[in-house]
Amino acid sequence: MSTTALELHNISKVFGGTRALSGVDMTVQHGEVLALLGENGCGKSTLVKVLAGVHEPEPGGRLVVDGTEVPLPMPLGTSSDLGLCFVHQDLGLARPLTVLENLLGFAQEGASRWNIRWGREVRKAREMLRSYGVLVDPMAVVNQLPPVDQALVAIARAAEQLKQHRERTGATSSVLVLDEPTVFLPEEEVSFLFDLIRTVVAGGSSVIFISHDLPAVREIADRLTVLRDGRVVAHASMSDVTDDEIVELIVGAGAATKTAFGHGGGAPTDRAFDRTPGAGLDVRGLVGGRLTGLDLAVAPGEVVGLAGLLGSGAEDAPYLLFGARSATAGEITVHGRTLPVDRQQPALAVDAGLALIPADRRRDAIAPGVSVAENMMLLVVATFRRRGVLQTRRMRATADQRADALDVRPRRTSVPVGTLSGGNAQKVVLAKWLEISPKVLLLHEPTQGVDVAARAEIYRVIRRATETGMSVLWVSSDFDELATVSDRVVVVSGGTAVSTVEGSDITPEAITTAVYGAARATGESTITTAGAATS
Amino acid sequence: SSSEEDSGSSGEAGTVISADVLDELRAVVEEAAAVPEFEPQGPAFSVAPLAGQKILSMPVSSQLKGCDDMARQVVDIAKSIGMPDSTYFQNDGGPAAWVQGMNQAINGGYDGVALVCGIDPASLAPQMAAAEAAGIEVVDMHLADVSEPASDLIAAQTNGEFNRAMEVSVAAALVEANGNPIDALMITSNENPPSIGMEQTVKDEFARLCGDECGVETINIPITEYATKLSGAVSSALVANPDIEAVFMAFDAQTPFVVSALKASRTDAKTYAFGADEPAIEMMTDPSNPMGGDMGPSFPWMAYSGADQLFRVMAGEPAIPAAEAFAPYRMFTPENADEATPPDYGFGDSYVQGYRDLWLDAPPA
Amino acid sequence: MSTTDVAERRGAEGAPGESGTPPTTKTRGSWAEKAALPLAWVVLFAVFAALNPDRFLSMGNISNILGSQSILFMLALAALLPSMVGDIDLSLGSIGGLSAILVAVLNVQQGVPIGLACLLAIGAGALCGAANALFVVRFRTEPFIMTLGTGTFFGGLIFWIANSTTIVGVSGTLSEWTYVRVIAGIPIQFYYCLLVMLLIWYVSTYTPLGVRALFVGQSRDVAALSGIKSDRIRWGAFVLAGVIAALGGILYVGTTGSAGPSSVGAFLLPAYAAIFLGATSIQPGRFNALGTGVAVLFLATGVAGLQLLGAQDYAQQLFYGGALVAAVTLSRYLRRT
Amino acid sequence: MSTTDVAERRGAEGAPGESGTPPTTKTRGSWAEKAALPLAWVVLFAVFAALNPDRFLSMGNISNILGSQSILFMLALAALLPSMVGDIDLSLGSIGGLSAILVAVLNVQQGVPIGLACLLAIGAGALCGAANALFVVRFRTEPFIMTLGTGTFFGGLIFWIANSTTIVGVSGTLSEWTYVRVIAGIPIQFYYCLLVMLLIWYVSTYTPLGVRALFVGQSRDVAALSGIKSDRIRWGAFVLAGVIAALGGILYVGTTGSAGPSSVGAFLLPAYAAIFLGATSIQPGRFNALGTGVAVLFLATGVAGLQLLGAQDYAQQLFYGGALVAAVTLSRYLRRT
Ligand SMILES: Nc1ncnc2c1ncn2[C@@H]1O[C@H](COP(=O)(O)OP(=O)(O)OP(=O)(O)O)[C@@H](O)[C@H]1O
Ligand SMILES: Nc1ncnc2c1ncn2[C@@H]1O[C@H](COP(=O)(O)OP(=O)(O)OP(=O)(O)O)[C@@H](O)[C@H]1O
Ligand SMILES: [Mg+2]
Ligand SMILES: [Mg+2]
Repeated sequence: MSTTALELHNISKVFGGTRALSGVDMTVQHGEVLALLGENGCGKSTLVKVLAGVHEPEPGGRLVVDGTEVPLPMPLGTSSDLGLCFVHQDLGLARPLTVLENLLGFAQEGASRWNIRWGREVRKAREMLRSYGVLVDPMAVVNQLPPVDQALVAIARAAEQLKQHRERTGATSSVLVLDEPTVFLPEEEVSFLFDLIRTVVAGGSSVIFISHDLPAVREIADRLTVLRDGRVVAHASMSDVTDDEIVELIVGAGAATKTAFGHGGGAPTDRAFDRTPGAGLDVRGLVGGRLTGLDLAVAPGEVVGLAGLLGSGAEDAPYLLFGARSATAGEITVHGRTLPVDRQQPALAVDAGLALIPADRRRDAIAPGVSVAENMMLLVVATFRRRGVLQTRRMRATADQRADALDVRPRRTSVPVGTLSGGNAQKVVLAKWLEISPKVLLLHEPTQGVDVAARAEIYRVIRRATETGMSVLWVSSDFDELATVSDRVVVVSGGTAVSTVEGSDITPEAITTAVYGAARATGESTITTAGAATS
Repeated sequence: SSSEEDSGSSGEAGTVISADVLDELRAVVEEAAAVPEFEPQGPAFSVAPLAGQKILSMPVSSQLKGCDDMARQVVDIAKSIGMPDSTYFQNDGGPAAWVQGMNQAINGGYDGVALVCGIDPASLAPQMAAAEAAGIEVVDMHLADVSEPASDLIAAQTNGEFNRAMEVSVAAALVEANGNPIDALMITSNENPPSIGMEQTVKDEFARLCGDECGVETINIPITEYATKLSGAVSSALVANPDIEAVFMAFDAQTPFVVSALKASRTDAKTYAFGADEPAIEMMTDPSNPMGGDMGPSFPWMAYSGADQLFRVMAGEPAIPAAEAFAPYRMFTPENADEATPPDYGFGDSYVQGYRDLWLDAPPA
Repeated sequence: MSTTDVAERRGAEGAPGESGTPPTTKTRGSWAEKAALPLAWVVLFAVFAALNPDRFLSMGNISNILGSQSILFMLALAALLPSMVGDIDLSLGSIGGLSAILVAVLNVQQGVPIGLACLLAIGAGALCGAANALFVVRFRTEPFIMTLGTGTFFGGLIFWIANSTTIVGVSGTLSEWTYVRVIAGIPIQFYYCLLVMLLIWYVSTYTPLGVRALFVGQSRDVAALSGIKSDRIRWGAFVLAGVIAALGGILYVGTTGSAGPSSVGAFLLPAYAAIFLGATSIQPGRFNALGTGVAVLFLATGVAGLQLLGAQDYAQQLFYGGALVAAVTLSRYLRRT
Repeated sequence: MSTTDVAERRGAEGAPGESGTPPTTKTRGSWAEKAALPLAWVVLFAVFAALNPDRFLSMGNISNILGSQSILFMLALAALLPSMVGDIDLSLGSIGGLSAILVAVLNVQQGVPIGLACLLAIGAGALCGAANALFVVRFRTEPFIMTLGTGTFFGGLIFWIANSTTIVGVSGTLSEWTYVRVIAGIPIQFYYCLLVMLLIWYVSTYTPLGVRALFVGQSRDVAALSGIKSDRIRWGAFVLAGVIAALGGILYVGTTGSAGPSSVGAFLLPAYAAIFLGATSIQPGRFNALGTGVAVLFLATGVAGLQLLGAQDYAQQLFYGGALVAAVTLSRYLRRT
């Protein structure tokens, strides 16, 4: 094969006054996995969308697919004819629609233009999904599926498109583009994805893999391309760079020093905590969602990680405690005050000093059209009132201070939050809750899709807040992260807490062992989807 | 230029109208202001052939109380002369609803249809043809001005003296001005066909009586926009021409909006309307409302005259010619507005016995 | 304009990891929810039939129920298209009125043959729809306010063309082909509506175009990611809606033999009531053609039944409003349980 | 019902990553965008004043512009509240009409003193608003269709209470206190509207409640998870909207001295036009009180100016529609550049 699978030359893209991409050159060889790396907002997804024909690049760019020049801009809907298949960031599924409709929504050839036979399509879809080991009902509405299943559907959809393209055209060349597909996948499903990638590559196709999860990148990628502020700063072979060098490429030489590879900052272990019952957060027999009776205590100033396989119930805990979903039984005590768990509501939770940072930031945590300052100060607006008048200037000034302290970029807090990158938006969410000095901070996947530098910043800020006695309950499927931040890790299985990893034992490996061990012990079949690609 | 103590006293003439003419005009108004007397418009005839038949009576819209009551009264009259199965058809107004009523008449085997308050048969041409084919006699009640040609889509019609109402109104306005030239504003709703003739009448009368000295401005406001636009439009017209002293209305449902604009503008202009609808006359009894006159028919009287016409054609009698078939109007002014009280609202009841005497062989009540 | 609000989404959302337990309701809406409106129609029909068996069950009345609401039916189908792709078009009443007045003016005053006049009116409808699409889709403005504006503008054109009067005397051929001819006792225009409804239903349910339109309507931001040209589909919806509204105007002229300045406009809000009501049924939570048809017939039956009983005018409005409130609340309740 | 669609939001998005270069557009809408409508108003005013200086600048005309649209103004302010918190209320016209007819019937037919009659009407408005809130907020239904339904129902009540007729002869005291008294030549009711507008503006801009309501309107999920009692705020908006609509009804009775079955309802769509137009200005992209006020005055000025020039009714409609289209398109264009 003398050609390359994909070549991009001099791709630029400007949004209004913003330059998202400047003269990007990139090459993908046949049969390789290329990692596309960079901070939040550096232009990775924009590049993907140029490839998909969603965005028109500036004139002057060139695109070569399998040796053939493709005129730009490429009309929407034609990329699949070139063998380019995508899993977009946030999956690109229409959530109110059924899985089957999502599969059919693609501009696809072959299917009848005038008569969709639903019965046949249902069977075909079920079979297709099963062939990738995804056991999801095609008639289910995407909304009602757990995020993992949604991710698996999106991945299977792209893989199937790729396969059909190859069957139809006989081409060996095709490119699968995966834009942060792992954020929705727990560890055990990541291996499913990697098996799939290896199968695809073995068949001669190529993969562009985008992720902030550097260990995962290290595991699967052959080469990497790094973007910073819309420019390519490096092309390299994976074997030629060390982990530290990758971090430095991503964040820039100056910033890299304070960021360790993977998940920066280490938790000081062996701190002493006031473990008097009722001093911090006490949970007794919490029932609701997948939880069948969770007992848990978090001392003031302590960070407790909650780990469990998907379906163990761990991911329900923060929402039930906060009243965002209703629990059926249990008792919560916060600093000696007992809350009625079955009548818990967010408003009451806030009163009691609970704070929740939910996983779905875009939907649940920020109002995109509202300014950074207002988002940050929402919970404490009343304190800016003097003689009935809200002092907006003072409010903005305070917000500016917080933005400074947390290194929110850009600093101008009058811009709508929707314009911030993921990492910066998450800092705003954090600032918003820290403003009320909560007694208990509940976190669910707080660093999903957040770049490596911002992630370290977030760890630092939370750690600092615990010094004033704030208890933290941290739920994450990223065990590296839990190992980094936790004073104690509680393993949940079958809806209850089954074991604890403590002190110097806290390592990613120890947590993984504990979690899988517990799952085996309770005999639960936690994974709703099979783990291996069969195609 | 005018004031109340002038009106009614015959004094010297104004600048454009001679004293003689002014007296004539005053007489015209006075005659129109008297209680109308019943006069038969056709010979007596037997209603015996109608026994057991049935009619359907449909108002232009059930949301207009006068028309709705009139349509129901037509049914009552029909029942009283031996058509007990007659029915009233409730509707929200508009051709689509009327089509449903006509369908019901055709499908239900009715013998006659009363279209009440001037539903334009031309806007239901297919239904009229179907009704004729089904042998149904359709009579339209209070359709057009007596000067208009009769519609050939229906069996017969009764009309109204719309244009005369405006003649009398112009006379009243000039009397009020004591024969001095005035500017006038005419407000029409042209989607309502008699508006056009009324507007022309006002223009013609002013031209006839005061030549170029009096100006007539017009505005056209659709009925559906009275609430939102009428007051503002009248205010603007008064700003544009502060000399306007008489406002003529083609439909007295405009009264509340026009009166409020006149009050706000603080002019001496008064209103003259076609209609004689109860709420408008009631407003006239309040001296603070600048209203000069309101001339129109009585709904019960129209119900009788319309029923009379319908019975004639159903009984195979010749219809009364459209130009002669109408219920008389009465001119209400602030002087006689307080006579418009129940039960007869200022029209007396001479017509009830008058019509009953024309319908021979009616079953005993 | 989505029919689900936040709270619903929250409620519907299984907690993550709940895929193990089979969902209690299948895919979109339970059987009870899908069938609630058709059942309510049957009940309503039965009640009126019991109250007034002779008249209500007469062929004449059935024909009246099915035939008389054709203008509303057609306008509701027009309103359906932009709504399905996530837009709203409040100018359709004016477009229908414009089409009606054009047919009347061209035929009566200009002597244009009726067939050609109808074609020109349809062309005008398409043009108005294209103007809406230009402003809303091309210039990316909010459809609610924009079509309120264009609708007012088209309304002004109507009054201008009509010179504020009602134009009568349109060729009887049109009436012949819309209103007078009957099939199985029901005016032919009802079948036109049925045809348009079935077409929309078929295309939206059984073609890839329909699935794509669904993406555009329900998740416009991901439609592009799936390679769907949303703008083109939205243009199509606006233009076709203009054409169908123009057909509604033509039915109006056919039914009444005339056209006035404020004719079809009055049907706009009832048409929206019908499509929203229809969205509670058949395919709950989605604007859909069959649901719209059922909703039109449900409302028409109620109104005709009350008229036959000689109810007061206000009773009709109370029924209409009450039925909407009850149907929407009930369907919401069924979705929850 | 948000005024921004996906495409717009994307467009408005500034730039992360690019924190070095200052973005060209400021926060929400540039200065030009915020001021476009007020400027358009000034230009319109100047044009009419130049065309017709004596009359247009006369006190009578100014008073007409400011005073004659008070009912529309009040109804637009009512419509503003649910819109600000992400709902829509299409029953406000009927609520205003119900309030008007109640005042008239109570005062004229039942002999209730006018002050008490007004209070009772306001109470009825609050009750209607509460009914809307019950169905929309408590039962979690779609506000568009639900308030279309309740609005039709309230409309039926109006006809029932009014017995389909116009009731005249309401105590002159009411007119005295709404329409007849003037301050600086302008009817006192204009100042009532101004007061309500400033109140809404103040509360929405300068109180914590206003900030919370903003979140409820823009991101209801976020509001809920921030411990804001969204439901309570939405209830409040519906009930207060009912009260303000009732005030609109009272102004109607004061202005005309009468109340008919179809009175205030006709102002509903113009009221929505005003609030959507207002949302392009002052705080672009958000329904806001000052923008609404400017929009009402802009439209009133245009109509009054054309009336003074003796334009036909259709010209006014063309202006109204054209102005809406132009204003919205222009503001969209300004946001882009
Ligand atoms: N449609 C758009 N309109 C305006 N600006 C945009 C648009 N899409 C992206 N941007 C901007 O372009 C820049 C690049 O964004 P992009 O989404 O490509 O970042 P990314 O590298 O994928 O970040 P992340 O890691 O957070 O996904 C950002 O500044 C972003 O705000
Ligand atoms: N939009 C949709 N999304 C998911 N499922 C659907 C959709 N529309 C229809 N179905 C379902 O598909 C199934 C079969 O539908 P239908 O009977 O139309 O299929 P068919 O083409 O006749 O299939 P067959 O090949 O079995 O004859 C039904 O259960 C139906 O509910
Ligand atoms: Mg991205
Ligand atoms: Mg089949």
